[in-house]
Amino acid sequence: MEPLLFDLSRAHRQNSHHDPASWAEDAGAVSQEGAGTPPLQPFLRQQAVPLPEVSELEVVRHFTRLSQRNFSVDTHFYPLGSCTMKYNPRICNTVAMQAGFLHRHPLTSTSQSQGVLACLYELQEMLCTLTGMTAVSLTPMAGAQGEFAGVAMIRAYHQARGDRQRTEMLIPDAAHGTNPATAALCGFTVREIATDAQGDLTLTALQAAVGPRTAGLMLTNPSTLGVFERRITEIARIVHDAGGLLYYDGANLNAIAGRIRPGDMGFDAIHINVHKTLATPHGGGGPGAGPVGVGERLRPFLPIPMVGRDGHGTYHWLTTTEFPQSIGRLSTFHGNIGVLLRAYAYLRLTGAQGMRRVADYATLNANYLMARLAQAGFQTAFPARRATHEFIITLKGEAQQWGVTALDFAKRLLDYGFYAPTVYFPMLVPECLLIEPTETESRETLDRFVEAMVAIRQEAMQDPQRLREAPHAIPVPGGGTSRLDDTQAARKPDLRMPL
Amino acid sequence: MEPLLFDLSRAHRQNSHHDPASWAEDAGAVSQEGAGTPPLQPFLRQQAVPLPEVSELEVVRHFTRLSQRNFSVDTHFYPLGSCTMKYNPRICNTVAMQAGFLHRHPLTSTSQSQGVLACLYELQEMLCTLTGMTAVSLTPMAGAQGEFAGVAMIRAYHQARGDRQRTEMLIPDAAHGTNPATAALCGFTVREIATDAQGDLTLTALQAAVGPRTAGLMLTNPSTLGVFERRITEIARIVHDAGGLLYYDGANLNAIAGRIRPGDMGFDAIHINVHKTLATPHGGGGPGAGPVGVGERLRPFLPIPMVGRDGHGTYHWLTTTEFPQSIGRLSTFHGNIGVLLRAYAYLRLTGAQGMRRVADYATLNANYLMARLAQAGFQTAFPARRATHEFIITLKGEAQQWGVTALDFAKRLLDYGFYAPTVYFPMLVPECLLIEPTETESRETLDRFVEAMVAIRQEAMQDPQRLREAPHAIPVPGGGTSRLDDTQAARKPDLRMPL
Amino acid sequence: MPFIPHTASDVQEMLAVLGVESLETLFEEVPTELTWAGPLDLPPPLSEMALARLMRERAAQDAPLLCFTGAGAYEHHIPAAVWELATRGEFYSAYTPYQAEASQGTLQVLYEYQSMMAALLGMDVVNASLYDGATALGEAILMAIRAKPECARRVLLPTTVHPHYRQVVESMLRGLEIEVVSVPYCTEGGHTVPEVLSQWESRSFAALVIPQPNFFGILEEIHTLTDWAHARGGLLIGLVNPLSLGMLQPPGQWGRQGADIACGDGQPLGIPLSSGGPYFGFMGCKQAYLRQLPGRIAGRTIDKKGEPGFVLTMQAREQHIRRAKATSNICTNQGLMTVAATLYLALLGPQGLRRTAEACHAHTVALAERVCAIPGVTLLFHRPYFHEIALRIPASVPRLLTRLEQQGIGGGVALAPLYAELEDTLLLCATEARTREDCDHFARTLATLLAEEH
Amino acid sequence: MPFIPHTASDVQEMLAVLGVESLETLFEEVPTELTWAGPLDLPPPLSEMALARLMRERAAQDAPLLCFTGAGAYEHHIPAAVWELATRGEFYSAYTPYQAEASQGTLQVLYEYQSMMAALLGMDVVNASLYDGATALGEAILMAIRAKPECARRVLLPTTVHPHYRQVVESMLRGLEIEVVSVPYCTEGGHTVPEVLSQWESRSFAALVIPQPNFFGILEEIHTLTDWAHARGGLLIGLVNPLSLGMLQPPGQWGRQGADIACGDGQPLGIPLSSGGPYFGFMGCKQAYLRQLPGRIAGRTIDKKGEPGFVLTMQAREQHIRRAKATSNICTNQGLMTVAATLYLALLGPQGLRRTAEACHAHTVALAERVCAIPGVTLLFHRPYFHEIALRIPASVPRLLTRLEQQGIGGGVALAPLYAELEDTLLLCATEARTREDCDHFARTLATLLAEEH
Ligand SMILES: Cc1ncc(COP(=O)(O)O)c(C=O)c1O
Ligand SMILES: Cc1ncc(COP(=O)(O)O)c(C=O)c1O
Repeated sequence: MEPLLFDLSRAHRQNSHHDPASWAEDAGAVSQEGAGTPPLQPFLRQQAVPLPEVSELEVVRHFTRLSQRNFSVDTHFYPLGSCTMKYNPRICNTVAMQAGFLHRHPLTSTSQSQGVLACLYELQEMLCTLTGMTAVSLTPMAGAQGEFAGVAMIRAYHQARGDRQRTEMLIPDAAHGTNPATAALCGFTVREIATDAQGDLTLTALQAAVGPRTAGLMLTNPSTLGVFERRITEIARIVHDAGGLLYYDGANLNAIAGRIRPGDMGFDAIHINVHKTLATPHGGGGPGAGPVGVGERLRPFLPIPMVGRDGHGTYHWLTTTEFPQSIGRLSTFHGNIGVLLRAYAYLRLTGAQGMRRVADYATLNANYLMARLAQAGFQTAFPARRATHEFIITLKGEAQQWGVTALDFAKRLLDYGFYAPTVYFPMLVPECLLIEPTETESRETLDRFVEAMVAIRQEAMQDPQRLREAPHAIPVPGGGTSRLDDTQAARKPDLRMPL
Repeated sequence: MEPLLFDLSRAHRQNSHHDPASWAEDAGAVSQEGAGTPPLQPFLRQQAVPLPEVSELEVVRHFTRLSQRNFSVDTHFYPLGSCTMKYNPRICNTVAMQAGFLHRHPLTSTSQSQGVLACLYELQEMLCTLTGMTAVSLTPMAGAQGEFAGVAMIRAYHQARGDRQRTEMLIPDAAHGTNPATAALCGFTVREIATDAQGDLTLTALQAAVGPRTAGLMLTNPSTLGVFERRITEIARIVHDAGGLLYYDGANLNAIAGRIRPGDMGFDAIHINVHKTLATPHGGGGPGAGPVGVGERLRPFLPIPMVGRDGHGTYHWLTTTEFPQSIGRLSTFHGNIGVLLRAYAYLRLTGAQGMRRVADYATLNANYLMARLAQAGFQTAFPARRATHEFIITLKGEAQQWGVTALDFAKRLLDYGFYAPTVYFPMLVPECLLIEPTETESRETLDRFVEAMVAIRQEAMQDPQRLREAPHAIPVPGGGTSRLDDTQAARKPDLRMPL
Repeated sequence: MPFIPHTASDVQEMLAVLGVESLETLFEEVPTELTWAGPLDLPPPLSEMALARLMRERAAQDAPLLCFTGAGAYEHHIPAAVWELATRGEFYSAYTPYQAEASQGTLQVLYEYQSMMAALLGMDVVNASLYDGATALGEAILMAIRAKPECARRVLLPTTVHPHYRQVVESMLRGLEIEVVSVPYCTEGGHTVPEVLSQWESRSFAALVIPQPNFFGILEEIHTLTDWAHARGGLLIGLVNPLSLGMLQPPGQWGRQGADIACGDGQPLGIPLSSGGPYFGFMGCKQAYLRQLPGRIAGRTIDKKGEPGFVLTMQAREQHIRRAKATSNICTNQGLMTVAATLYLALLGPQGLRRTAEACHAHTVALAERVCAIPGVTLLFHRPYFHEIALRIPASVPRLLTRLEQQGIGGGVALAPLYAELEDTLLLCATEARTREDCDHFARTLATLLAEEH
Repeated sequence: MPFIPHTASDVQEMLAVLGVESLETLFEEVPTELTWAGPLDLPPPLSEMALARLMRERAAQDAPLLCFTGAGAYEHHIPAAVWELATRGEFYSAYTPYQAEASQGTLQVLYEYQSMMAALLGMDVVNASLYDGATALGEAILMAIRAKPECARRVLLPTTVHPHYRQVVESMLRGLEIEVVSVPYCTEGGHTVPEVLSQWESRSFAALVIPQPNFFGILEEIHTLTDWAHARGGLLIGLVNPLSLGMLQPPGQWGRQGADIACGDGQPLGIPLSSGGPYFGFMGCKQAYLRQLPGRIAGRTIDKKGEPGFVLTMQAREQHIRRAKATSNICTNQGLMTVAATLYLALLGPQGLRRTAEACHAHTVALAERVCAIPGVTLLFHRPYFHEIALRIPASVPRLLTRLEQQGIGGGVALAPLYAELEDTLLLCATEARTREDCDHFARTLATLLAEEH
């Protein structure tokens, strides 16, 4: 294991080139005796902060070596379903990291921020086009916050109409956890709608559930089951007829971008995970961004700020002055602008044709991989259905026969040099792997993945213990960690170095 | 092994976002039919260039994974003697990679290049101060080219004085290979001077060698043996009295920077390896830079261009107009400016105090490491001497007793996570390791290195075959290469992919 | 095709495996009326070269300003190594570390981040980040409400908290029937005084929020206020600038028992201004409230061989397990920013952090001296402050700011749009990055502009 | 202490191990009169923050120019991935790969570089880089002299070779009694013609150098000249722009037998202009001359387990083994630049390279059309060219260049200082990076300035 930074520490070691060497007379003293103001003394820390003291060279080494212990898109195939782990173009990072963007204070006047505002304005416009929505606010900082914005707008809409009884949000049982969590956070009661054997929403269940208490329905299409909800128009009609609105969870937009627009399917609000569809990096857990788009009805409620353009082509921030019914502010300033610039750059590189190709080839890759795995004897969750940009296989059979789980398969894939697909989500399908290859992977890579799966299945038959103990030999410097004990982690939480 | 790029290729795979998409009407046709000029046809390539065709994602993965297969200063202790592998401050890279420097054409007028010229001018001045020389030219692109400049100036000096018989260059037997190679390249005959048992130049041999044919002496001090040439003043007198000049190979300047100045030792010319003393990166083999400094006598002969400053503080290039006796131009434009900017940044960060500390702590680390290894039973080459910034141990005893070589020790160190010291140089000391820890390594790292050496010695005693077959398990992803066959490489050269 | 590696023959062969004629067939389940016929009305694709030029022009379109603006985002020195390392592909292009064994790099960094932040805040545990400071405050309030089911669903929120934060809190809590009580500030001191709080003496509340320093840069009476809240059965939420803690008392040591929850924005710890984001929110709490903490948490455990390793843990709190009953809906957080902050703290160390905080403050003091020497310019409040000052200015502040910008200076923030009663006032900040010449230049320019006004 | 990790107690403990009182003692062997007493007169140290600001100001001091200048260094699109990857610490901070097993990354890149460059040049083998194009030409000449001991120590060097290259060659060969014969160019075509060469018909020479394109951008009669040299027993050294080979015939296919040695500057392959360096020199040759090739060479071999791997090989040619008899004194070369070039070639691929070369040329043709429409402006030579043109201009060129620069345009190079006979001429270039608007803007500006001159 790479030692902890704390273990590399030695008292009084310093990187003095990062000492700001204040020019103000005797900074230490001044800090305690402001200009004519009462003394700072009572507010001062008594002991030094117990941080590690490490030389810059050791810091560089430590983090370089740590980075090498990660699987990532830049090093490995990463078929993590629902997460769209595709190539993050380096140019998008380079252009976003320019000093002119990085050193700009958020409260700089708009007249001195026209360059960045132009990008954001055009991004809003492009996202409207892409989703078939009327207006977009870029401020949500991730998909889940986009959901929050959408659901809060639905709430605001009903309230603005005086329709106060709509306290229920309908959510398919297969939905991502953020959907019910968000609904709850907005004060709604969650009502689950069942999925049928074909992966479609059960229309009878939906019909039974809708009514005057229905605020709306949260849906992603293609669904988290990797199939396209074919009766979406009918679903939309049912919900709308009952007075509810439709929220589109945009996490799966990669499947349909440039081909099918959520607006055309009847959705009233949508978020876009730019760290998925628009290829901004996931950064080991973020930052992402979750711009939210709406149709005409929800427009007045969009979160502020947004970017507007006046008759002279000058850009400015739109706030509650222009949007008095807004659900309000969702981030301190304007959201994750650095991420949005990367998304903007990506969209300018792809254009309309490019976005449509994204959907086409993501779909081709998923269907191809599904077909190859099915041919190799794996059980797909919905054999009668086309895959979208992702698909599910279930290892129920393998589990029963050889006592190996989806998790065992996942861990063993790491030994083969592949990141694992999403496991145990959606919860409906037992022992499931949700596999999303994305459009940026080559056929050769998919073929290698199939070979690995087949080899692991062979192992499961002949030496199931080998799987149960996987991973064994993850290819990282120094040799990888073997399977980690989650239970102990949760039972005896060790969440930081003791001081 | 990481596959070759060629193995990842697939016909017609393209990264079309790097297609410049020319706006000129039908670029393909135009290229064959210039504006009123004869057709290009006879000059055109018949077949496409047989380069690999790989997607950008695969290129990123390939090179990311390849990088992880390197040991480097940023990942490992790298005590490679004579090479000064110390921390390369990342800030020096960041400031040098700014657009304002990177996008500047070399033939931009000086009036539009004042920013970069200011840095270079100040660097010249600082290097004069640091070395005790009168003038510096920054143009040489590495140490060896700096040597070339120095030796060519010595030749030019003698010739300018009409002294045409000086055809011999004196070089200690312990010298680096570039010294004799450079002398030969300048048309000199090399005469080797022996080193005595204490690592000093044999003065009698020197006295016997000098004479009217002596053009000069090339020396590095501290020498490549890791000891300070104590009688340097006398040596300088002998050579000067014989009409020769003294060249200082600056590769070891890290040992004395800010403390002892080559100019004060009597040297007439010197190069500085900025990729050593001034912490610019070595880049897996360059680029470096080898600025050359001279005393008053050699000043007129400096290679052009240099940077001058006029009375108004405006900078300009100095060329043969100002230096008609110059040995001429050594690079197409002005040398490795990007590297020089890094050196400039480093010098501004350290200042005078910082440079002196470099020498102090490089020396402390080397002496400490030598003492610890000696205590542990290793044989140092010059036990009666102080180490400078580096020192030699000889494994002659180990070789005789257990049949393991310096190379075996070196290879085994890789398994322990250390890059190997320089082996078999200087050639004078049998089975030698030349060890240079540099000032940027902590005591803990040196202690760990001692432990590894002791452990390996133990292995040599108990299981010498283990050493002879090392390395076994270099910690890189996928597992490291075991010992590579140099002989086969040279006997059946495989120097590129066959087409 | 940009970013798509398929050759024409790949496509043919793959379709053959699928037994279909064309790509269109794969979309056959989509009702035709939903398929967009033509290409969308997006701008035509640019080559990378053209994009790079466009973005270079956009980045250079507005002149850089000499920054004296703070108000929640601060220009600090960021060691070059921070972003050179944080943007390494293995950090940059990885997902949330679900497969722990293949994500030890990110996980160990998170554990180190949690450790260092806990040390800085004086808190028992810290999560692996939230979106930003404002949402972190919102989450802290929700957490307090959950942690104190016996209390009324009420929180006391001083108006000395950043106005944008208060707006975000309002947006976040709107549907939840939580009463947010605005606590007015003392007009002399610009701080929150117990006398004003005493109105809620008898009413139950789940938490009192205390910002330190507050939006005006003023230091609050943290000890008194913390003890006040605890005495009345409420939790104390400390909202802090993490860099200030190089010098100021950590929330864990406020009052007799310390703050219960600490949160804030991590931007000062190595995150560039970036026009407002991405930054990151941090949150720590006492051990007792761990199970109410939102967001991801990394923990140390052992592997089959007994070697230490790291995993995401305590996941039962999270949306992907607990769904509608989760502590928060957060999923993607601001992971890479915590990598940067960990690097920043590691490179600065305790001494560097203290010296930076001291320099920030000393420079602001020096700036205060200079500007207060200009006739008519005075400090608005007379209390200790940290690295940010509110000034009364004898001029129209919006016009002044415009004129400062024309001279290349980002001259702070007008308070009036945020506090209607604070006409003709300005919030200014000078971090360690402001040199003596910068401060002299600012004061000179301000004096000249003010003189011209009259 | 910047970059030095020693604490005071480290120093004490280490000195104790050494049994000395102070650091000074370690320098006791140095004669005291040689020790510099005080601190040197260097500027005081800057913090990283201050340095970053200084360098930001220096980098921004001169306005960027719209570049129409070539003359040996060309502004091309460089994919962002090139330098993001090349500056990864493991490439950036490694040494020359002496310990092959711990340097497989660098070594495999070198092998791939050699393979791709050999493919591009049509050469059997390529070395792992030299300093730059000019020194590569010098080394090529030295190599030819070594390879042809039976010939006179004489080379034929056309004046159509870059004047700076010729100066460097002169500096490099000065001590070695090698005759460098300047071959004048044809004043109509701007190229080297066999008729002029025929003066040396009967005199032995080791090599003829042919630049393609030459300094004027003109394409030389490579086939005729190659065959001419071979017929007379000399080697043919092709000096080429590697990017042009996306479109033009590779040296390996010149004439009946191909060039024997190919060399040039690798800058167009992904290396930024950088005010002139670092760039890199490349060199390839026929198999027969391998043992005369200077510089490092990587080779593929196998390890103990029979797995393929890479090493530096053929080291018997080099200074560290052969010393005074080495093929060159080169040691440190331009390694990292070859990493960048390998990335560049990998990302562009054959199609990208061809399309780039075609765009460069098409843009120069379009530029030629535009400027030649201005009264008095004409092409100097009437021969096929590649991506660079020499123009006759009805004005003082130095003044014109100054005025263009004042308008933000890098307007090419005056030829007169380099070729005294070429008064009022200008060398211009438009790469793929120049847009239609750029070229229109240039032509318009030029027209206006020329009109003002009259
Ligand atoms: C289907 C689905 N919905 C919502 C989300 C939440 O998005 P984010 O992680 O950006 O908050 C995800 C992300 O994993 C998802 O896969
Ligand atoms: C003692 C000595 N002299 C000269 C050189 C040559 O310097 P460079 O590699 O920069 O050409 C070296 C480099 O290894 C060296 O160690």
